[in-house]
Amino acid sequence: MNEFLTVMVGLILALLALGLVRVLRGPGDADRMMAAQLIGTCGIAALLIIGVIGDISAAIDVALVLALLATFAAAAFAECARRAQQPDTPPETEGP
Amino acid sequence: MTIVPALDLFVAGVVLIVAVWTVVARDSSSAVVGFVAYGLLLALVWVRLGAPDVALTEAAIGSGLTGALLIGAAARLRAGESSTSAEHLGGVGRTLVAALATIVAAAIAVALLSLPDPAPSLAPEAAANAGATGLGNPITNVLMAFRAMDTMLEKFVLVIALVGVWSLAPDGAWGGRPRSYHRADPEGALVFLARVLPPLGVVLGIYVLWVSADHPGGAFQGATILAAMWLVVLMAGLGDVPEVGRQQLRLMLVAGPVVFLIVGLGGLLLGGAFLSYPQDWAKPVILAIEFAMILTVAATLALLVAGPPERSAEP
Amino acid sequence: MSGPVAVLESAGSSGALLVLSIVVPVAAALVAFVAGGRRTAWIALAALPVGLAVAVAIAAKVPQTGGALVYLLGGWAPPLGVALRADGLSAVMLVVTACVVAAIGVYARADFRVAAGAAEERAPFTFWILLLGVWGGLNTVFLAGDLFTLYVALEILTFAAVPLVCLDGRAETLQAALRYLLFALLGSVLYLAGTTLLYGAYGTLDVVLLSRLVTAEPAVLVAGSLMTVGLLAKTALVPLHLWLPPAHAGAPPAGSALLSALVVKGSFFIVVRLWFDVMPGLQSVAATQMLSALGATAILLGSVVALRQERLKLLIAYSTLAQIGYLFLMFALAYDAGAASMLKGDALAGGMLQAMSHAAAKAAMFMAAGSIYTALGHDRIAALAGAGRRVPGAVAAFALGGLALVGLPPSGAYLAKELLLRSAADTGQWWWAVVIQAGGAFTCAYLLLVLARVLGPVNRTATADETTDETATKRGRVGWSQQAAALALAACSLALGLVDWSAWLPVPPGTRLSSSLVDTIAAAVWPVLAGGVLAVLLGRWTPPPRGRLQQAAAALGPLRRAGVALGAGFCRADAFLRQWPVAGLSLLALAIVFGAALSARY
Amino acid sequence: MSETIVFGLCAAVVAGLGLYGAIVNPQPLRKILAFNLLGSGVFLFFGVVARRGAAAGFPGDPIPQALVITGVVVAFSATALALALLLRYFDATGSASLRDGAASNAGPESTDA
Amino acid sequence: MIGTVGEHRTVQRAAIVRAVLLFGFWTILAGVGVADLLVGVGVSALATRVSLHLLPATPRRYDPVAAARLALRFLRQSVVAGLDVARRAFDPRLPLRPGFVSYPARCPPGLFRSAFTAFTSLQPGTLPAGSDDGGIVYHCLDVDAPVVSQLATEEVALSGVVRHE
Amino acid sequence: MSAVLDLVTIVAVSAGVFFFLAGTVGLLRFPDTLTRLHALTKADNLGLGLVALGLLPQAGSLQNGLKLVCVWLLVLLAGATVSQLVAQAARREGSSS
Repeated sequence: MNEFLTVMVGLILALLALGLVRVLRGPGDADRMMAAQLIGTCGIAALLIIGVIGDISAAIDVALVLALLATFAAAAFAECARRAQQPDTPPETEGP
Repeated sequence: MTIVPALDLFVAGVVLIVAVWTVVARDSSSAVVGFVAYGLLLALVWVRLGAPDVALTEAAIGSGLTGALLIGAAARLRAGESSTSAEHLGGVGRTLVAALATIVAAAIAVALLSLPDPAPSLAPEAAANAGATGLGNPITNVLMAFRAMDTMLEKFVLVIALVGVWSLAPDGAWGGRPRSYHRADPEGALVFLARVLPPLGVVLGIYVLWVSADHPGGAFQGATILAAMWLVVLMAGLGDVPEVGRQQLRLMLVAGPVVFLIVGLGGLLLGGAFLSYPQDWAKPVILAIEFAMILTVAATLALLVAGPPERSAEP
Repeated sequence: MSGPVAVLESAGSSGALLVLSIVVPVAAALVAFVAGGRRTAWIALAALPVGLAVAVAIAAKVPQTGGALVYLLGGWAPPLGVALRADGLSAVMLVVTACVVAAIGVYARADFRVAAGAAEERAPFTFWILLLGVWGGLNTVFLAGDLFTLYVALEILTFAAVPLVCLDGRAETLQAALRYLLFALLGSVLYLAGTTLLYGAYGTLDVVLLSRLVTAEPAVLVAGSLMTVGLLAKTALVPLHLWLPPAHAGAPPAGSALLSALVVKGSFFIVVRLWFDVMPGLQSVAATQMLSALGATAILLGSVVALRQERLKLLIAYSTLAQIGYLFLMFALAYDAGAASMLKGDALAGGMLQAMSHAAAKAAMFMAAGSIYTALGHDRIAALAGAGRRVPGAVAAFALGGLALVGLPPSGAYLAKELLLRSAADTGQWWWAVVIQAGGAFTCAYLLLVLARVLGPVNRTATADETTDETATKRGRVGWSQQAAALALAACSLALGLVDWSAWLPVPPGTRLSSSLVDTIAAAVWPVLAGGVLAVLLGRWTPPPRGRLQQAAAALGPLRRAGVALGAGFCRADAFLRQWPVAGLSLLALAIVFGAALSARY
Repeated sequence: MSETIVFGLCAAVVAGLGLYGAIVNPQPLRKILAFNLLGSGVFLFFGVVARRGAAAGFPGDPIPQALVITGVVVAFSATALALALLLRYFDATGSASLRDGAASNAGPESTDA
Repeated sequence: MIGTVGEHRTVQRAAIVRAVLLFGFWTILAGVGVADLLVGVGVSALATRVSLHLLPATPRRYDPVAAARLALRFLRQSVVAGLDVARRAFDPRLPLRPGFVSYPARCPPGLFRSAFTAFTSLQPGTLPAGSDDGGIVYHCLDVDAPVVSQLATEEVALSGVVRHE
Repeated sequence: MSAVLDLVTIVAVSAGVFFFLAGTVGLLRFPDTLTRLHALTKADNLGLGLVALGLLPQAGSLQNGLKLVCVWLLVLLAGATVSQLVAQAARREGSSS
């Protein structure tokens, strides 16, 4: 079983690398923002399988944290890209 | 199991590709995104190295918070990027640096490979002394008992760094709030995320702390998740950063290290040593310190990301 | 395991003093952070005497223990746990640090005051907390017996020091702070890389345990060179000094005093620990000579560039550069080729004594320069005339501090020089004796250059007229407490030679100055003369327009032109070395060369 | 134990890349990035050392692993401080170049405050 | 917040539902030891407070049966969406007619609409890309496909889960 | 029994990897940012779901299995919101340039 899973991780990682190269080359910010998403799916899948291969059940916890924080990084990037493009948003009012 | 080593080569290969990208990318924001990706991938490496605790830390800090910091900075610096042709190194210089860096890296690699085998390890000693705290996670034992001094000082580092960041405020804004995020589209996806995700993040963050007693996890990693959740709320405009002049905030920011210090001195006064724990109560005391720490660290990390106060306090 | 435990036994209740000396500043910083407003300064000032008392108590205890005062944190013995250790070196550094911090605190009270009833202000609040942070970091550096704890302490030190540079928020100081931080970070990561290798090789980071284990293995040699170079970057030894002059000159006076007197000593102290305690047997002639050669270069470069400075604070900053170089002379002198090991003897004692004297003297000089700046509204050396009347105490402190640095008896620097010279004679390395003497002469040169201006007649040059108008508004009053604090430190530095250090430093009992008048005069005269010559040849001064001096200047003509050209050349070299890529290249090259030099023996 | 060799080499390359980037890249932001890369390379050394010391039923020596966690916190603080400084400097001057510092003390003539 | 009885009950009910869900999440994570459950009660209370603060309770009722049906539908649609992309990606002719379609959503801007866009972003061929006056702008892989009617079906399905009182 | 479970794993994980492949091929072949985004979101989310499904039999305990499902749900939530943010950014880029 481990051999099969290892091959699968290898495939996923190769696809991840290919995708990352494509995504990081841009041209726009939007393309690059996809990097976080790509890792959020491919990377987590690889992590989960690696956890099974190495019999490390904590890998699932790591995957949970990764899922949460990959979102966070992507959201931060989206927010910053928005601000960089629209610097003249009206001044903020108090939040609810 | 013959094929498993190939797995490590794959992981290392992908990590290296992204690392190279981070260094050579032309514009800063794509380098930063590369770094975020690198940080996330590093979590895989740490799992492979049998260190899920560190994988959690790396996933949380290395890409999450550091990524948010760097991304924010890259966006703000974009305007000034074109003007930086300074201290540029010519081709010869670059080659020279590359050659020297290669030599240093090679020396380190040789040194690493020449390390004695079997490697010296404190793992048996850590295992033998685990009973003193009753904790099942050896790393929590190291952080909270064997090397508690480092952990205490590390919290102090965070406070000092925060004071350093605050010291960069314009004088008029002292006591005020850090730069705000512009108000996001109230029906946008970000606001939706900020309404739904944080409760889950709170549960997950405290879980990571709670589980650290016996399994991989930790107060610091949990605090990072909480900080990230708070930052999502801030980015979505659902809340505002508190004024740095507020005493309650300051109290919260030092509560963790102060509790740590008090417990440490208590150990000293009760006849033990500084940072020693009462024999039968070690586990609850350590968990109590960690709970005190999580809020402090979460607030400190979030404020470090938020930056120095730039809006003056309300009159 | 039985060996270490026996030696690592905690020294009873007095060991708790070591904990206190770290906890006092840390706790004070935390409480001051919460208190805010005027209370921040009060808490910091209240912590100063407490910390000083703890330091003195430690220094009093250490000689009774025979070796070192040890405390096992949490009751865990190394290698699993972390120990705090105070040997003689730590003890004296603790006391000197506490004294200097206390004086800086007294001095800064006037600069970083919050008026009664006023709102909390940024600069005072951050200054006091950072002061306590620097102090806590330094105490940890002196006491920690574990290489990783030392790393954390170093970072506390750096993070507390960097914001001090740009407390005024001007663009130049922000830039200086940024360069400082980035380069220091590079240094600390290299240090950390070394600690990893050591752990990988021996499974411990405890200084004492490591010292018993280390042998010449590739991992250790690489670790040694990386850690040394990383620490040198943090200490700003030439050619890794790109950050120091703007940072030390740009900070507010109290900050400059702290940075120049103490912060660089933190990483220097770890170099000493590393070379003398962790791996004394691994050094080689090549490595020690190289380190000291860098020191000699620093003396030459720093001094000559200092002589060419226009502003007092930059002059003092470059003087720090030169003095840091002076500290590294002891490494070649302490190396015993016969035993193939670093010896803890006269050379080490001399070096540490020099570090202490410099701490006190340099803090006094920066504080005095700050007072002069406040009094005159500027610190251009050419227009310093009249400072003596406005702030006599500060000028006296500057002069006394300078004289102490030059090494006039009975200063600590004089004793240090004696010890270093003795060791040079013992080991037959006459060339270092030349460098040592030259260092004193150079110090004297820039001191004379400044004093000649300060004590000279007022309004002689046109520049002075201009500056009086332009800076009149910037002038302020300098309180007596500021001048007294500077003066007290300078006096301390000057009196350090009178103490018998044998209880703490590796010198035979009774080693102190037996200053007979003849000796004193002889020792005083020649550096002053040599310094005068150097100042005339290399210094930045304009020939006086009338009188006999003019003829003398004309007679000097060709020599003087050569001197000026030489000075300009040094300034260009300094500017070249202080470019980021050049400094980075030097960092890498030094790491490689050190590695080669360390392994050259085998 | 092959993973220690693979990741040991990987760590050395990452550290070398970080050194190269920190020295060569002119923009401070990229230097900070490179510093983080260098730091993570060093942390990976710790990871490799820890893995080599796997014993007593632990997948790695817990002491170096714990040291990495502390180190990551310190590196994060460093990054936050450096970025805050950089942004403040950028706001003050409108430029993110560190060039002027090299120039401003080139000759004493230009150091007038 | 002027608390009428009805509002109070709304808040209470929402709090209970969310607390139960979050507690369930906690037990999945931490397991069911006694200490785990005790801490879990506190944690879910805290998380519920956070949730109520960020997402104030509204007088809505959720239909569990419809929700289950929606979940199944969602799973099926996910597979369809994946297959759709795979088909287009592997087809050598690359059959794409990308473009924007404006969908005049019936639901007003607000939380429900956010949920709707989030839901539809995982549906085959559609990707919400912002809003213009009154409608949601969708990016489609195939503009000729019956996107609007498909979206309308989704909206009905989703609104079946939520009943306003 | 375990052979059946292993078969489930093999089939599901292989299918998952197939969708990852589809996603990456789409990422490489599709002409513009927004279509690439389609490929990424749709195919990769499904791929991860299938991988998680395939690992369920190997998870060892019910708790771990439920955690796997949670991972997938979290990634779905993330994908659903982040893809909208990216799409908005891409649309702005498209309109501004």
